[in-house]
Amino acid sequence: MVERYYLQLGEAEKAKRPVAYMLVGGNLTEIVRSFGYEVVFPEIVALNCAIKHKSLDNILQAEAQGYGLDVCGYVKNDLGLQALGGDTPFGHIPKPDLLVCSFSGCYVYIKWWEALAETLGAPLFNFDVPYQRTEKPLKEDVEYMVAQLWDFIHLLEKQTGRSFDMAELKRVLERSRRAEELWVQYLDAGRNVPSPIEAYFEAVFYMFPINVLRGTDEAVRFYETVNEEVKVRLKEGNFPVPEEKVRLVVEGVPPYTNYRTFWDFFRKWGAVSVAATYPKVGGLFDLGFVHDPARPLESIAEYSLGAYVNQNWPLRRELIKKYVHDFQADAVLIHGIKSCRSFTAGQGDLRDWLIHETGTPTLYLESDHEDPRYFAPAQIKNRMDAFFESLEQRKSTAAAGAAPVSGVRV
Amino acid sequence: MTLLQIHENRGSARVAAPAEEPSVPTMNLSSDLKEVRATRDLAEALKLTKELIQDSSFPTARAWVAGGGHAAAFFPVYTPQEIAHALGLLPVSLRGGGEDLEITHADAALGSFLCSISKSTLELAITGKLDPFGAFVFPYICDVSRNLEGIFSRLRPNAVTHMLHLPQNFTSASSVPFLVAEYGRLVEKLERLAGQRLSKEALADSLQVYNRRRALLADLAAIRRNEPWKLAATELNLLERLGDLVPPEVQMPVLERALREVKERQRPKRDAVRVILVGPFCEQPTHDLLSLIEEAGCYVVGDELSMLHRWMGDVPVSGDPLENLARAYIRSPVDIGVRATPMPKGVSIVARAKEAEAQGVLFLTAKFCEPALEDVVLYRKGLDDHKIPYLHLEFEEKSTSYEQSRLQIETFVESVLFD
Amino acid sequence: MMKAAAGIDIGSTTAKCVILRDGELLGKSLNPVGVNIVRDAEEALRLALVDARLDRSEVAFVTGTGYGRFKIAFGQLTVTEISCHARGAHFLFPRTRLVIDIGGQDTKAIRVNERGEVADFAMNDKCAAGTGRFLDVCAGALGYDVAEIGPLSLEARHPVKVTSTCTVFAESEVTSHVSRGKDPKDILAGLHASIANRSLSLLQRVGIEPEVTFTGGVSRNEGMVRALSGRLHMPINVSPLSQYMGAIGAALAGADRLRGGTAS
Amino acid sequence: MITCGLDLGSGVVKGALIEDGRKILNTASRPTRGNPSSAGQQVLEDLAEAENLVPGDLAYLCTTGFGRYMFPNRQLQVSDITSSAKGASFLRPGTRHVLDIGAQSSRAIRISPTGKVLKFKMNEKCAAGAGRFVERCSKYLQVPMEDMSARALSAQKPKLISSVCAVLAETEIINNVAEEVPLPDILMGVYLSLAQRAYSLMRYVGIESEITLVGGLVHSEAMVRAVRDTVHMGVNAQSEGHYAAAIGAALLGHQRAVRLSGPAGVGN
Ligand SMILES: Nc1ncnc2c1ncn2[C@@H]1O[C@H](COP(=O)(O)OP(=O)(O)O)[C@@H](O)[C@H]1O
Ligand SMILES: Nc1ncnc2c1ncn2[C@@H]1O[C@H](COP(=O)(O)OP(=O)(O)O)[C@@H](O)[C@H]1O
Ligand code: SF4
Ligand code: SF4
Ligand code: SF4
Repeated sequence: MVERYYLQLGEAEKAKRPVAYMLVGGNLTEIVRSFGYEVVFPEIVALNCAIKHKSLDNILQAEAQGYGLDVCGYVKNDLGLQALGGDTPFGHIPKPDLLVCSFSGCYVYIKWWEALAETLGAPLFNFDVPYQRTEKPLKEDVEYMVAQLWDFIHLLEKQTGRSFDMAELKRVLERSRRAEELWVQYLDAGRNVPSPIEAYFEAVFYMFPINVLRGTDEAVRFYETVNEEVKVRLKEGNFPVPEEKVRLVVEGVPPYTNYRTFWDFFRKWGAVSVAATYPKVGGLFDLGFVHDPARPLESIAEYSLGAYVNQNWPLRRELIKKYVHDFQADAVLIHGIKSCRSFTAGQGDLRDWLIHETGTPTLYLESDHEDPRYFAPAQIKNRMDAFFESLEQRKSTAAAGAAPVSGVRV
Repeated sequence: MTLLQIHENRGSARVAAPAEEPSVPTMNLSSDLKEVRATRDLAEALKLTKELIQDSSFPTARAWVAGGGHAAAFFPVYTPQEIAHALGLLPVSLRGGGEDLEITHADAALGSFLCSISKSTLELAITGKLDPFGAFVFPYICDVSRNLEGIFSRLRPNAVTHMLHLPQNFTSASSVPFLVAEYGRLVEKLERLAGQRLSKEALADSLQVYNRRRALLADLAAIRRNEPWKLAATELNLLERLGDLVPPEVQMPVLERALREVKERQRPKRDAVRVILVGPFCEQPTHDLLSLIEEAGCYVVGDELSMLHRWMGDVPVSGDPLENLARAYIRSPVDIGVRATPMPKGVSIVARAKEAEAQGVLFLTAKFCEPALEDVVLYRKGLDDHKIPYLHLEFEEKSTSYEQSRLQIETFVESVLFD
Repeated sequence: MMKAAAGIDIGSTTAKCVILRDGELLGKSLNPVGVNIVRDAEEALRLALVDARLDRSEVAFVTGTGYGRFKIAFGQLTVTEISCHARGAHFLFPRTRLVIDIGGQDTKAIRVNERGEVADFAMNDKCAAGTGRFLDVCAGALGYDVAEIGPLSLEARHPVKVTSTCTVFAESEVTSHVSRGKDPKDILAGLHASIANRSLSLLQRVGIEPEVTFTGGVSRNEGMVRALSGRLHMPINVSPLSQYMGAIGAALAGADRLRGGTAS
Repeated sequence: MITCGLDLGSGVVKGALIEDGRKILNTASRPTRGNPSSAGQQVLEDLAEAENLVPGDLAYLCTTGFGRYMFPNRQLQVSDITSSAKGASFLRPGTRHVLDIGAQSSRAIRISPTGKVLKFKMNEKCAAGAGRFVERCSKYLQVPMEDMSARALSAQKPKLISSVCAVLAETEIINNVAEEVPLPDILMGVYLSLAQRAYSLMRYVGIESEITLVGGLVHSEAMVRAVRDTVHMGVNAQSEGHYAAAIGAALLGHQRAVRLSGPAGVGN
């Protein structure tokens, strides 16, 4: 499917169909699709490059242009890739006709899109998404965003020469809604003990359609198949780790450069993630931020507000706590990204809160999502081993009838 | 013993007028801080200001609170402090911990790859230095500042904390109403702290006070730009930073005196390179680094150091003051790293350099400050195209060894001055 | 009688081995880690056996720990040094709630519960600054042996402020202080203070709670012990066996297995 | 007119005597050993002795290098970036790009045809990118400094070092030894890693030929080869390159002296 998508991008380029670049968090895929655009998500291109061990060349190119060591690896991968011509192992990435910056959750988005606009000369639309500081979206915020969406629609009309078709948008939104419901159903399967799904490593692969192909029938069909598969797994007792020992909630962006190695460290300890925040960067559908054809623009606005990193820390904290509780997790793993402040700044405080205020054992690991130079396998393994050792040890003493260690489980 | 008595004017514009009945709160500063307003000359005022800045226990806020008032702390870069002023609160700008603060707690909560100001601000909070403040406002200038608010809300559950979402869309018709609503949320929270409602009249009065202050600072900056030998960059910076800690009513007489005195100064013009400083809009370079830049042969004729006061010119006072304040923010032409830019950065930097008649640009960015770092690349391109020399330096609060910076600045100066 | 268990800790700088039986220390060894870790591990065990006057066959269980633990081909079990230091510290000082281990290349803060289990831990990650290596390099720059610098630092009168956190740059900072005529003792005191400060920030991460036990090679440095204890405002436990704490923990973990084995 | 340039480096103090801003009379060096001013004095004496100078012969003394302010008897000090550029341009007039790898830092400098600095970038974050690192490697790999380069040159499959930290890089190297990577491969890996870091500095300022390598590492053939292989271009390297900053300082001193006194020169 991923391959097909990149092929399609190539075709779009050849057929001179318009291409829009978008950010995953709170994106406006439905609207641009209703105007016939093909969508490129540079974050996803970047993570695919990293998984294929192709990110470092791009990063070095960007560093030669002057991007510092501390700048987000996604940004460097993308700008480096653009400078090097746009060829990836999975196809050529077409240049944008339009840059849509949904400013939902990360300040770097603005900087990144400005750089693209300036180097590639494409028009830039800034969709300002207010930071989410209350559980329910505020009226003024939604009004502000809907007004911007109308500006956006007018811009698209001007660029494509087509007029906006509300009926078409509603049809697209209906397909989104269905895919979103099925996706949430998939994520919910993590509540089973043992869990039939890997809610981090596996879900990261499965989140591709919900972010990239939302609004297409393909996405709907994909999640139908996935959920069938989950049913079969449950029936046949076919679980991601044969013997589930530790149930984890995972927070943070994965180290894509060493994805397999990292995952293997977990499998070795029988650890499975049952819930994770990262697959929700596209949207917190499980909290009800879904698209609704009956309230098209309002629901798009609310969806964008509900991107995971657009939630303030109190909301993020409570969400993780809720996952630990609802999915019967034993521990939390936080993976910090050296070059991503949006996700990472404050994860130390989160760790402290989880340990001291909720009594959840929490492990904090740090590396990078894009830059292989920051992945130190020996150190990471050492920490992980120590953490799981101590969990096992405490479990076994607790099982041996000793008084439960205070403050280990919620 | 001379005490600094700052008469609480409840936001009135009567700057120098003594309060008839010093209604609460009256600000009593401890005995070792002499009366800033009564200082006889600029040098003395600057010395006192420097001491004030270096005292990480926020003596002015402590005194204000001891006098029965409330103080509100604002993180850079821009926040509408007029609102706090109009509510009778003491607005204080947070500027990090300076050179002497040891960071031992904040690392743990925040992470290692972050700018110093975020860490030192948190360290100050954890070690109780920010106790006098009843409110903390963090604007969404970057992810770090934004997330810091979330940590503060846990750390100081009883204080008001607010993450101020300043719009990044400057063309939508709905940006002003949104910002008015956003300011409204802040107003509500600050009203709770102040124990009173914000009146339109008080806010209009405060707008006027701040207009006046902005005008004074603009006059000083103009001297700096036109006759840099008369006023050192460090001096101007201190004059600006005095306003971070004391009410405008106290700062303005000092500014007025400074203006008079500086104009009269007879100082020789040096053979120095005119530069603009780009990048230090949030975290501040240390006093020593600033003076090193000039010592090594530069005249800083433009900078981003106290952006709070430069964000806008005169804010109209008539009509709805809150809306005026919001509109002024949206309409301001300021172009720095924490605001989406309408003009290509490469173009805007060249325009800025030319406007300041600068011979070069000195990028002075805080370590790990992503908004600043990312802009430098685009700026560089513009400068390269126009053959304007530049130098990029990174700084942190706690670096006492400036050898590397000195070497680079000297080389830069030599490359401009020598053939 | 129980059989003996050996614990081998292969660190970045040194290999340590202890042999225990029923909680009694029979023998120990300490040798530098060179380029051939497999051989160093064997050597560590051999030296400890000599010290204990035991034959290899009398050691029923060998546990490896430390960064090089996977190289101990002849061991039955590997455990991380985090668990081992916790275990060892708790064994020698049962009221330990916080362990600080400063070794050759890293610093760890470990919070332990009343049973000696790891409740939480944190390690330095950014770079090698503030570790034993840092002290080794600076001692070298001043022309001393590491064993000397601790006591010397205690004689300082006006400690110098050392700001560089980088091991490499600290070396040149030290040299420049020397060339400015500063007393080496004052420089050393500054170095120790700067490490204590960095360690404190790490300890803060897991929470500071008495009793605190200091382990790892750097705990042999009296200046460091004083500096840390001063910064913490509390006494800290140090044992002459502190550098062996990881190996002791490993041997104890092995002894557990032996006991488990006999029970079943 | 004779002018002197003294480069008070962190590893080595270098001196150069120049006649009339045109001809190198002599050069000399001594290890700094933590005391730049006394090493500088010695170098000056060495030079005076070799050239039979008497007090008064020297028209102008210009210092450079990290210790440029620590030598009291100077008329002028310039930064070592300015002086290396000048010196490199003198040694190799076609130079447009100078790469200076010294004991503690590496710099990439783009220069004009007259040797004026256009743009430069130095490694700041970490000391892993310079000569001191090679010295440390020599120490714990127990290969004498003199042999490092030659042994590196016999490498078959150089093993690069990924760690950005000099201290952690040591461990990485030790691991490589443990994994029985042949010594020459490790050594060449060290040089190649240095070259790669230098390369990113060079890319930052923009690569343009001719490239001239200066600083202490010019003596090392392995370093020169590593730089050439990394930048895929010819690189000038000659042993006088070690004195580039001292030469440049002497030249700048000459310019200054001429300007001060008019073409007649100064006599004191
Ligand atoms: N006698 C001593 N006095 C002071 N410090 C010492 C002494 N012996 C060793 N050290 C310090 O201990 C460090 C090694 O500690 P260790 O815990 O053995 O490291 P690792 O486990 O990483 O190999 C050395 O770097 C040195 O600084
Ligand atoms: N003859 C030599 N052979 C190989 N390397 C050398 C030689 N002389 C000096 N070096 C290297 O050059 C470095 C010193 O370079 P230099 O440019 O003099 O530095 P600095 O100016 O900072 O003192 C030393 O660290 C050493 O590694
Ligand atoms: S959220 Fe993090 S990883 Fe994503 S763009 Fe922002 S900084 Fe980069
Ligand atoms: S210095 Fe930069 S990164 Fe740090 S808080 Fe300020 S704007 Fe954000
Ligand atoms: S060389 Fe220094 S600054 Fe760089 S990582 Fe190592 S210890 Fe840290």
